[in-house]
Order: sequence, then C-alpha cells, then structure tokens
Amino acid sequence: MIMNTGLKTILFAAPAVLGFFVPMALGGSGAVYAACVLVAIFAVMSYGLDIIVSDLGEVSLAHTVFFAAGAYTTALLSASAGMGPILSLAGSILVALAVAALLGFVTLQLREFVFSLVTYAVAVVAATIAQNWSFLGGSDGLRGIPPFEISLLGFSARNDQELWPVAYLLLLVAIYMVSSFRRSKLGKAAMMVHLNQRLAVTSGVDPQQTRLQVFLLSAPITASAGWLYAYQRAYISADVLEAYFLILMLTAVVVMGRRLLLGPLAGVALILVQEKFFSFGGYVDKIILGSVLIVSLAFLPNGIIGLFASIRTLFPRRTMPIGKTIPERS
Amino acid sequence: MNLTQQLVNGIVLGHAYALIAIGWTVLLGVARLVNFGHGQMYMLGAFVTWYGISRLGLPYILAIPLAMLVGVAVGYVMQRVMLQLTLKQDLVSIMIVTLGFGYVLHGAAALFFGSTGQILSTPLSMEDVYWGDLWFTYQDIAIVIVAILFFAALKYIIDRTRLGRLARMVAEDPQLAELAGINVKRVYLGVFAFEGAAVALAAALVAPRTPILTSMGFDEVIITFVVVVLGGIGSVLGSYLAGLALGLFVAFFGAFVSPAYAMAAAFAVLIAVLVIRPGGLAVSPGGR
Amino acid sequence: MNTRPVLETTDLKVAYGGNLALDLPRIAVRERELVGVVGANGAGKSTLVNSLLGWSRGSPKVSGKVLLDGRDISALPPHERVKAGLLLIPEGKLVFTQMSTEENLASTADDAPAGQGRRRYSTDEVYALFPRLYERRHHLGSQLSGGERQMLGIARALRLGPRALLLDEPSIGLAPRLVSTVLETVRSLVDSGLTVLLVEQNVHAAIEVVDRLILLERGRILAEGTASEMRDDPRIAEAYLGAHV
Amino acid sequence: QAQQPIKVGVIFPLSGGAGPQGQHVTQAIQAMASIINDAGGVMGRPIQIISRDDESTPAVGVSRANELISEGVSVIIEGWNSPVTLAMQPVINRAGILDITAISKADPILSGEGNPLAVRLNSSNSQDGAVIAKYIGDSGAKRVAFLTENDAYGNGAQEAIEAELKKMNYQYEKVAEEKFPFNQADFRVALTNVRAANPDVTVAINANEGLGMPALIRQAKQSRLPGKLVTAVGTVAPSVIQVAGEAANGVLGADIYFPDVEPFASNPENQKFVKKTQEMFNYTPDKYMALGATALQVWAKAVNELKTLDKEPIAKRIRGGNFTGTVMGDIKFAPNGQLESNHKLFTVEDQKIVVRPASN
Amino acid sequence: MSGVTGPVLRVEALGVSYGALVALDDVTWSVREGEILGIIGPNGAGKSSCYDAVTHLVRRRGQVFLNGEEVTDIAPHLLAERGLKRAFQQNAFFHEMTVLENMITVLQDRYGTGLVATTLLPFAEARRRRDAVEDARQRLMRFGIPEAYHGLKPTNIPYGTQRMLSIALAYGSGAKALLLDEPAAGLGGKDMTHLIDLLISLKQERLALVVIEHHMDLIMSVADKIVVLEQGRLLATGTPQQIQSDPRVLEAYLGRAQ
Ligand SMILES: Nc1ncnc2c1ncn2[C@@H]1O[C@H](COP(=O)(O)OP(=O)(O)OP(=O)(O)O)[C@@H](O)[C@H]1O
Ligand SMILES: Nc1ncnc2c1ncn2[C@@H]1O[C@H](COP(=O)(O)OP(=O)(O)OP(=O)(O)O)[C@@H](O)[C@H]1O
Ligand SMILES: [Mg+2]
Ligand SMILES: [Mg+2]
Repeated sequence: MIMNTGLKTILFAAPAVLGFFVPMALGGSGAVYAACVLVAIFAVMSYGLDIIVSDLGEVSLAHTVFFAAGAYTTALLSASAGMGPILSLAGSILVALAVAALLGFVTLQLREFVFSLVTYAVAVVAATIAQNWSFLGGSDGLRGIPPFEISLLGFSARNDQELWPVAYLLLLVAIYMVSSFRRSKLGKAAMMVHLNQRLAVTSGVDPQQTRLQVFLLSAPITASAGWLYAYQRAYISADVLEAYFLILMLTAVVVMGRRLLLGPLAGVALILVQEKFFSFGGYVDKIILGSVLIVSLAFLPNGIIGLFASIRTLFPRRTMPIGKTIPERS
Repeated sequence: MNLTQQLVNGIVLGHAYALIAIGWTVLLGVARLVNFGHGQMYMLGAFVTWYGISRLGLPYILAIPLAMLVGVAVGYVMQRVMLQLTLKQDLVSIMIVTLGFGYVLHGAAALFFGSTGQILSTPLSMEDVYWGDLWFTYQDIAIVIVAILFFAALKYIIDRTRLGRLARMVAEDPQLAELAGINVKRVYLGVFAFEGAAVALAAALVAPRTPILTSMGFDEVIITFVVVVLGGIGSVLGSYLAGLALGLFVAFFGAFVSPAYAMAAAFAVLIAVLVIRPGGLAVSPGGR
Repeated sequence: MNTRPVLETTDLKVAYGGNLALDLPRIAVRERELVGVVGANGAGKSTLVNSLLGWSRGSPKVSGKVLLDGRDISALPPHERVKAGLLLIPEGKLVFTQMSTEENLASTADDAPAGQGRRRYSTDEVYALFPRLYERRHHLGSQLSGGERQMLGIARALRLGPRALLLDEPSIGLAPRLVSTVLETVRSLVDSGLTVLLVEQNVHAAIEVVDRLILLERGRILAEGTASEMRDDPRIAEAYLGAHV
Repeated sequence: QAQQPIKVGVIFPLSGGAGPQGQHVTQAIQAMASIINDAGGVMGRPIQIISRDDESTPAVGVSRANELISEGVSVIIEGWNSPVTLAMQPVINRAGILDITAISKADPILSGEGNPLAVRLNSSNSQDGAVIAKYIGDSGAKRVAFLTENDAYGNGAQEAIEAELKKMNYQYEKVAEEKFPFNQADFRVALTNVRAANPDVTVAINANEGLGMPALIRQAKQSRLPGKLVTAVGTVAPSVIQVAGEAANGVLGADIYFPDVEPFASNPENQKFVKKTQEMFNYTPDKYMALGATALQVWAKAVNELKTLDKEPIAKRIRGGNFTGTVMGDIKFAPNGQLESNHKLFTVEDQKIVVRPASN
Repeated sequence: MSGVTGPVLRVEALGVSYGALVALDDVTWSVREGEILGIIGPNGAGKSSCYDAVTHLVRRRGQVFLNGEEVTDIAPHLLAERGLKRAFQQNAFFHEMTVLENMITVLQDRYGTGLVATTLLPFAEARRRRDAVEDARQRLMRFGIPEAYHGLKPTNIPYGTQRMLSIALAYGSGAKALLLDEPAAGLGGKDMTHLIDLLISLKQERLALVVIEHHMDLIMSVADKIVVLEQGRLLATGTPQQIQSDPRVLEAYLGRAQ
C-alpha cells in the first residue's frame, strides 16, 4: 500500500515536472509560448467551473463574472494603485470571494435550469455594469496594466516566454486544489448533495452550506486565471464577460469526458490549438466547435478520452477506487 | 410621454416573447428537456422565411409552413442525435449539446445565407395602422392573435388530452412510461419536432419586426429562458403571463427609465423573484 | 379450458455484463392460470419478468424467445409488447408522482384493443377494487403513501386491458390485511379470465392463491409444481421458513 | 532576396455582425496592395497581405495579433471595434511592430498608453461632433433629441456634438435623450418617447450598421417621427441604406469620403483604387474601405521614402506628417497620429447618397 | 432526566398536515437504548410522515427530544450529526456511484479529511481513505451485502440487497437512534434471517431502533414495544402480546389474517 502511494506520487510528479518543458519541446517560438500561457490561464479558469459542473452537478453560467472579477481587480490595483502581482492576486481572490458569497447566497435554493438562468442573469447584469461604469473603464475598458514584476524576488516577465513559469505554477496549483477538493470531505459532500439531496441531509450534510463552500472554492480558482490574464493581455474590457469565455470554459469542462482531473486542461488545449493553428475562419470554426461538443457528448459516452482507452490511466477517474483496486481478501 | 403607445408596444413585445418561448415551455415543462440552440433555431426560422419569400418567391403564407418544416427537421435531427442522453436524462450534457447545435446552426446559416443584415418584409409588416396617436402594424396584430390562440390550444392539449398526458408521463419517468405502452422515443422526437416548428412559427411572425442577421438568436434564447423560468417551469399559462409581463416591463422601464438598462433590470427583477419564490411565479411557495 | 399457453418462453438467457443472471429452458403460463415465481433475493425473479417484456432499468443482454398467444414477440420493443397485451407492474417505482391518481389511471396506451381474453377495467371498477384510491383521486402520486402507490400501480395495469399480467412483488409495502386482499383480487382476476405470472417473496401468502409455483435459485428453476405439490416440498419449506421466522 | 515579399498583417472582423464590413475593408487593402505591387512594391519587394478574423472579440483579436507577429509581419493594419483595437495595441507594441488603426474610434486609442506611436485614420468623435453641430445650428432647429448607443463611442459622439453646440453658443432645448445597448434592434419604445417630445431634429448615433442603424431608420419612419433624422458621422454606409430600403430616404448624414464626389471623383489615385476594387471584388468602395486602403498606402509611401521597415522612424514620419497623392487626396496627420479629415453632409435620396453642396 | 435510563428518542404530540389533510395528529412515543419500537398501521396511516416529522423534513407540530435534550428546532443534517439516522421507505442511493463508493461516502464524517488538511497533508488523507475503504467493506458485509455486489451500481443489485444497502447507508458511521421504514419489504429467505440478526445485533449495541413494518411475524418477534397508528392518530401502544390481542388493532389493521 505504501509502495502504491509512493508510486502514485511519482506518477503524478513526473508529468508535472515534464509539463514545464512542453513549450520548449514544441520549438519554443513566441507563438508557442503565447499559446501555452493562454492554455494554462484558460485551463485554470475552467477548473473553477469544473468543480461546479462535475461535482455539484450544476451548470453555472456566471463563472465569467469570477474571471472578470479577477481581471478587473488586477487591472485596477496594478494600473491605478500601483500594486504588485502578489497584492493584486490577494485582492482578486478577496473580490471573487465576496462575489461568490453573494451569488452563492442568492442561488442557495435554486437548482438545475433555474440555477443556470439566474447565474446567467448575473453574468448579463455584470456585463452591463462593466460596460457602463466608468470606474471600470466603461466600454473602453482599463488600460495601462504594467508588466508582471515581483521586485521582491527580482522576477519580471515582459513577454509570454517569461510569463510561462508563473502560468504553469498557477496551473499546477489549480489542478492540485481540484484534486484535493475531490478527495476531501467537502468534495464528497458536494457529490452527495448532487446525487441525492435527501440522503445527503440524513447523512448529516448541509446542502446549502456545501453549495456555498464549493462556490467559495471555485470562485478564487477562476479569478486567479483572470488575474494572470490581466497581466498577459495588459488590457481588460467588458469582453471578458462575453459568451466566448463562457463557451470556452463549458466546452473544456465536458469535451474530454466529464470528471477527469486533466480533462479541462486537455479540453482547453484542444480548443485553442484548433483555433490558433487549424482555423478555417470564424464560421467553420463554430461548426467545428459545435460538432466536437455534440459528438463528444452524444456519441462518446466517455468523452474524447474514451476513444483512447489506453492512455486513460493517465486521467484518473474522479471518483473513489472501485472494485478492482481493492486488494483481494484472503 | 405617450403611455398608451407604450402599452401597445409592451403588449406586442410581450406576446412576441411568449410566442418565442412557447416551444421551450413545452420542452422544459412537458419533457424536462432544454434547448440552448433555441435562439439559433429562431434565427434559422427567420432566414428560411426570408429565403422563401425573397429568393423562392413564395407567398408569406407558404413561407411560414416551409420554415416550420425546416424547424421540424432540425428539431428531429437534434433529438435523434441526443436520444441516448435524453433517455439517460443527462441534463448537463443536453444543455451543452444543444449549445453545440446552436453553434453549428449559426455557422452553417452564416455560410449559406451570408452575414449581412436582411429585412424580412411580409404583407402584414408593410401595413402600418395609425389610430390617432397610436401606431402598430398588422404584423403586430397577427403576433398577438397567434400567440393567444397558440397558448390556449397548448394549455388545452397538455392539461386535457391524452397527448399531453403522454408527454408528461415520459417527462417524469421514461422507463415507467414504456410500461404504459408509450413509445418513448417517438414522444421525445415529437416534442423536439414541435419545438422546432413552434420556434420557426414564432420567427416567421416576430422576425419581420426588425432586420435579421445570422448572428442573432442570443437575445431570443435569454428572453425565452426568463419567460419559461419566471412563469414556473412547465406552466403554459405561467409562461404566457410571464412573457406578457416581461414585455410590459421592458416597455415601461424603457419609457420611464432607459431602454439601455431594460434587460439588466428585468434580470434583476427575475433574480429577486426567484430568490423569494424559487419555483417561479406560477408555483405556490413550498408546494410540491 | 384451453390449454395452449398464453405466455411462453424458451431458452431465455439474461446476462448482466459477464454474469448469467437467468437461464431457463422453458416456462409456460396457460390461459386463466396464476403461476407464482418464488425464490430468494437475487434469484432472478425480477430479471425474469422484466426480460419477458424486454424492459430493464439496467442494460442486460437477453436471448431466447417470448411467445404471446403463440406469436413471437421477442423482437418487439417493450411498448409494443404492452400494446400486444403483456403488462408488467415492476417493483420499486410504480406511479407517476407528478400526476394525480385520476390521471395516473387515465388510459394511455393507444386504444388497447379488447377481445381475445382482454378486458379493460373502467375507472369505476378499479375504484371499487381499491376504495382508498377513490379517496385519494385528486392527490398527486408523490403525496400517496407507500401502500397507496402499490395499489395505484396495480390499478394502472388493469386499466390497460391486460392479456397477461406480470406482477413483481405486489405485496411489498402493503398492510397484512391488504396483502391478502390484493392476492385474492389477483386470484379473482384470473378466475374472470386473466393470465398472471406473479413474483412473490411472501411464499406464505402466495401459495394460498396460485395454481402452480416455480422456485428459482441463482437464475435456474429449482423446483416446479402445482400449489398443493409444492406446499410440502422441503425446498419451499426452507424459503418459507425464512419468511416466517 | 529582392523577391522576398514583405508581409503586412490585416485584422478585422470577417464573421459575425460586422463581418461583411470587415471583409470589405480587407478586400480594399488587398486591392491597394495589388496597386502598390503593380507599381513596384515597397523597397522593391512585393507586399503580401496576411488577413485574420478577430470575430469582434478582443481575446480572439489578441491571439490573431500574436499569430501575425510570429509570422513576421512588418506592420499590422487593424481595428473595427475599439475594444479589440485597445486589446491588441499593447501586444503589437511590445512586439515592436508598427500598428495602424484604420477604423476604431475610441479616444484612448491615441492616448499613448497602449501604443505610444499610434496612428489612426478614421475621424475622431470630436472631429465628427462639429459637423453635426454646425448642421443643427444652420438649420435653426430648437428642439433636439438624441438616440444614442450607450457605450464609449455613442456617449462620446453625443458629448462632442453638445460641446460644439455650446461652443457655438447655440440656444436649443434637449427634448429627449434615449440610450440603448449596442445590439438593440427594436427601437419602438425609445422612439415612442422621442416622438412624444416632438423634436425638430433627432440625432441617431448607432454604430451597429448591420442591424441597429437600418432598424432605427425604418422604425423611425414607420412611427412617423416628426422632424429631421440626422445620423452621426459615418454610421450610414451604402450597406445600411440597402437594408433600410425606402425608409432611408430623407435621412441626413455626414461622412469623410465618397467615391464619386469631388474632390475624390477627379483624384486619379482614387479612380485607380475604385477601378481596382470593382475589378477585383465587383464592389464600389465606401469610406471604410478607402480608409483601409489609405492606411496601407500611407505606410508604403513612408517606407519607400525612408527605405526602412523599422517601426519607430515610420511612425514618426506618419505622425504629424503630410502625404500627397493618396486615395483620400493630400492628407495630414496630427502629431498624435490622427488623420485630419474633411466632413461633408449628405442626404439620402432615392436610396442614394447625395452630397449637399458645401456650405462652408 | 438521566441519559442512562431515560429514552434516547422521545416525541411528544407530533402532528403533520399536508394542506387540509391531517396526516399525523398528536402522536407521542419514546424509545430507549437497546430497545426496538415497532410502528404498525394501515397504509396511509401516517407512519412515514411520522419519520419525516421526527427528522424535521416536513413542517410539523409537537416536540422531539434526543437524549433528553429538546431538538425540535435543529436542522435535519444536524440531527443526523447527533446520531439520529433514518432510512427511507423508497430506497435512496447515490445513483452514479458503486455500492462501495456509496458506503464510503456516508462514512465521511468519520474518515473524511477537510479541504485544508487534504491540501497540506495528502499522505495522511490517503491513509484515511484506505481505512475508509476497508471499513466500508466490513460494514457492507455486516449488513449482508456480499462482496460481489460492491463494484456494481446500487440499482443493479437485487431488490432485497438494495434494501439492506439502504439500511447500511442510513446507519452510516453509527447512530444513537435509527429509524427504519419497512426494512423487510421485499425481503425473504436468508435475507430475512439476515435482517433479523442484524436488528438484534444493533439492539445489542444499545442502539435505539424504531421500525415501521407490515411484516407481522418479523415485528412481533423482534419488537419490545409497538405503536399502532391509524388515520394519523395513535390507536394503541403496548407489548406485541397486548397489541396482537387488542380488538381495535385486529379490527383496523390485522384483520382476519390473525
Ligand atoms: N441492472 C443490473 N445490472 C447488473 N446485474 C443485475 C442487474 N439487475 C439484476 N442483476 C443481477 O441479476 C441477479 C438477479 O436479480 P433480480 O433482481 O432478478 O433478483 P430478484 O429475484 O428479483 O431479487 P429480489 O427478490 O431481491 O427482488 C442478481 O444477482 C443481480 O445482481
Ligand atoms: N407530501 C404529501 N402531500 C400530501 N399528502 C401526503 C403527502 N405525503 C403523504 N401524504 C398523505 O398522508 C397520509 C399518510 O402518509 P404516510 O406516507 O405517512 O403513510 P404510511 O403510514 O407510511 O403508509 P404506508 O404504509 O402505505 O407507507 C397518506 O394518506 C398520504 O396520502
Ligand atoms: Mg425482484
Ligand atoms: Mg410509509
């Protein structure tokens, strides 16, 4: 058993280290770094949504709001207040927590479509506010975000290549958080509430508290993606609240097959690679993206990953060990 | 400020909203299905009507059934593809697959119809009616009448007829419905085909009010969503009233405050309503 | 009495994944016969009645033939078999919880034809059988007690005009008094022309009403015979003992 | 080596609501590239246009810009939607590539924050405000209503008009002010309010050419809006008139370029450009297309003059510089990079743009 | 009231109404540790409603005491935390999980690790998780669910075994008072024997058990005390012997079966 755990740790650690060298392995050009940084950022953004969709079983359409909360807070704190990345990250997380608490409170009683609708309504209201409130730059957005620089460590990132270590670290942290969440009591409680609320209650789980807590975990993850995105793009406008990011997140979460730890990452990579390197123009791309969604959900019960059963072991199932991993009893 | 004119605007708008939402009311309430491609199906209905009139030279009255036919076909194909998900009642996947269909429809329509704006003009939309200070078109009258008739018929069918009961049985437990001798797959296909036809009809009637673009549909799906949820999921009467209320709200909010924030305000109201009454307006609190 | 079987199955094999849950060479139920199927939990009783209808909440592999009045219905989907007159009252969820008792009872299958030994019960007739349902006719299914749901499940099937009825543990959740009422009702339905395959855990009660009894174990027939023969069968006694304590 | 083409990146929306216009601008730039190549190219090398679709989405625009940067383009001509331009500016600037904004109107584009060496061709809100204000003053209208798109562009345009009117010390009453979101297509509620105010002039500011503007024009006509309907500069292109149909007749607008009106009609550069575009794409260029083509032309002139592709000298040559013999005639850029332009009022008659005789 | 001799669970004047229908009215009973209380009554008598009232799943009148402490206003999940557990008449599972996962999930209060601890001490968490698997397996076996079923989805195991699983899930990591709603429904043969053994062993663990049951042989043989409900009202209380000879009970419930 101990061996088993050790082995597993290595199994996880090895790809984690190797992953850092992916852009170099792909040639290390500016475009590759730009793509990799974006994949990392959007994957982190999607992980926030992933725990809502996969574990809580709800489709939140308000996650762009958390993303925007991170991005706007960072833009304001860094461009206007001159704060560094660490402080702006803290600020982003705090703001996201506040928004999540509010949203969580409002949607406490709501389920399924109604939940989706209300979260969507929140996103629309947020977009209206962002577009019209001059404090947030209105429809012109916020400019003048300085480069990512942590003077304390003497670290500065002026381009995507230099930003990559930060993005990759953020990605690793997000994945680790999600995996921890799923193994923790809270993750189990979320599944219980998702699968059978009555039974969850009589097993001592408070559904509303659970939902609120999951929201409070999910929001900072997505917001931290917004934080880095602000630095990467150096400009933030109300477009971060648009459907583009929402669809990107949703697709990433489901396309590879739901409840896979690395699913959102692979999903984002797939979408961005298609969009950047195999683009056929806006409309054909739409048809492709739509078809991928349809095919992977309607015809591949295990997602795209199901097609490659052999590499499936790399994507550990979210749920607990099932029959076969239990040691034989004598 | 001309309040009577705003009232007319609101009533027409409200019936248009209700009409656009009707297919989804049936989907959601009767079969517990969702369709995020609804807006794009609306767009497609509008463009097929336009194509029928201006390219094929059909009279309006024939272009409508053509659009509905295409709607039926799209609805059928969609459901055919999702049948397994539907039988499994995998709502999250269904939401996202229909979103994917919306994408495909948008892309395909833009490639086929082009992405320039078009005017869908019908014999009714060209006829303005002026009553003293009031102004509307025959198209507006048609929208109100068709919406009322459609809702009345639907209410009757769902509540009173075998067909409606059938669909409700399938909605609740498809497997148990099978044991009652119901061809579950056919009901699902039928409900989706109905949705396609209903939204195409709505498009053929409502779209002539404004220019049409292949990129539209987003607003329609949102409005539908609001109407259906606010009305209480599955309540036919509820969604009629919710549509009407939303139309009046948008008109009067626009009149007294600003059209710029009408939708955001409607959402704010919606959120407030749902926090107080999670089941929407139609269902009594604590019921069920 | 006509002795041609109304319901017959040959070489019925059902497997879940790799596990063979049922393997029966032949079972036949004749006109106006009440055949009981008993056996321990997991013996395959539900699997048997479900697969006769080609129905399941899981996804089993079914092979073999099912004949209704000599007609091979193995290839038909469940709803077609229902229309042909083969009706199942499953175990577990029996009623539509979002509909009232009255609506639950409203006929749903396409004009189930009468004749050929089929009789559709009218709403009044089922209310007469189960007065409790009449009192609760405006309640939603979700508001009924467990036993009321069980009654409604049986009543629904009768409304559909069965030729042959498959009953999966109808006595679950019924008060003792009602158990015997229900089983006697089933008996009288059979006497008035219905053909029934009855799965029952309560051997004690079942043996009083059935014509023949089949004892299943691990998907195979362990014993079969008329009620009186089986009453003294030691293997039955074993099962019986469990139920009786 | 001399054969190696010089790559020019072009980013406009090619799909979505603004797709048709973006495609046209891209085509105009291609036509101009072909004219330049026929005349020997740039520094003796041909121009190769690499075009990308920003889908009117800043995030997509930024990735497209990154793509073009790694393709090694020497200049990027971009910009239909201001937020997309604002998002791309820092990215292109950091990569050390010259960025010319063709259309996007937002003022911060020239603020120097995203790109200290910005260049823009389309007129700014304040330039536009003057001509409309002047018209209102000349017409003697006292009751003025505004129907304004509620974003930076719309509000800015309205402010500019009002500021000009104030500067003129013109006495008028603002009888209605209705704001609406960019993607609005049904203006009946707003128009009802405006109509009730009985204005002499209604200024419509709506940059949504595919949907909003034609809808607004039609519905204004149908609702029997009293007074004159004046549209903000550059919002009524031939495509708008085509969609709006007969309802467009009588609408008043202003713009900076008309292919067949003096001084453009007799300008040989313009004639060449119009002919080439018609030949290649079977389309008569509009203002946006002319601006796109001029952007490329100005850049090519600067490069040929300075014999370098470097960003800084070229930008400095353009900003505050004069150019002769362009599609737009002899032109001048302000020191902040803004092209200075001349506005002309026009009315729509018989669904055709008819330029009003110059009154200045 | 002393915790040792006083009742573990006591309900007083409990009442439930659904609109105009009074499903339960003025019902009082109590159960001590190591005692089995049977609740019987005709269909629709209000037995299940009584459980819903005790566990605070419906709006109700009256009072509930757990270990002598009033818990009337405590939220349902907190009641569970305090050791008041229940099973449902209709089987309740976490459907997409296997039987074993179901069991592990309800053991979270014992083996679960908080989010922070999981993040910071992953190895400790893994150890606890392994313990949970082992414990869950043992518990399932104890509740008569053979290992062959552990890897299947709950709806794919025989109905009788599903019943046992429902009870196992309700009991979870342990309970002071356990309410079972017709546990024997659908059980027969060996499974019935198992159930009886299980009830007796739970009783020996000093658990306070309340069992709704229509299965007279079972309830009469294991219950220490029986409450009879009819049309929402308390018809009789007493020992099995008293109940079996009570003419009102015979009339209303047992009929001529006895
Ligand atoms: N959906 C399924 N998937 C996998 N195995 C199944 C499924 N349904 C039943 N089985 C297996 O088939 C066997 C027979 O089950 P069945 O439900 O028919 O028993 P039963 O006799 O009806 O038992 P009970 O009296 O408990 O209802 C069991 O071993 C069970 O595990
Ligand atoms: N949610 C509800 N709304 C309205 N009426 C209800 C509701 N739940 C139960 N009832 C009614 O209350 C009465 C008591 O129901 P309950 O489920 O408590 O009965 P029970 O004693 O458990 O019966 P059984 O033995 O059949 O399970 C029944 O008549 C039932 O119809
Ligand atoms: Mg069974
Ligand atoms: Mg009950």
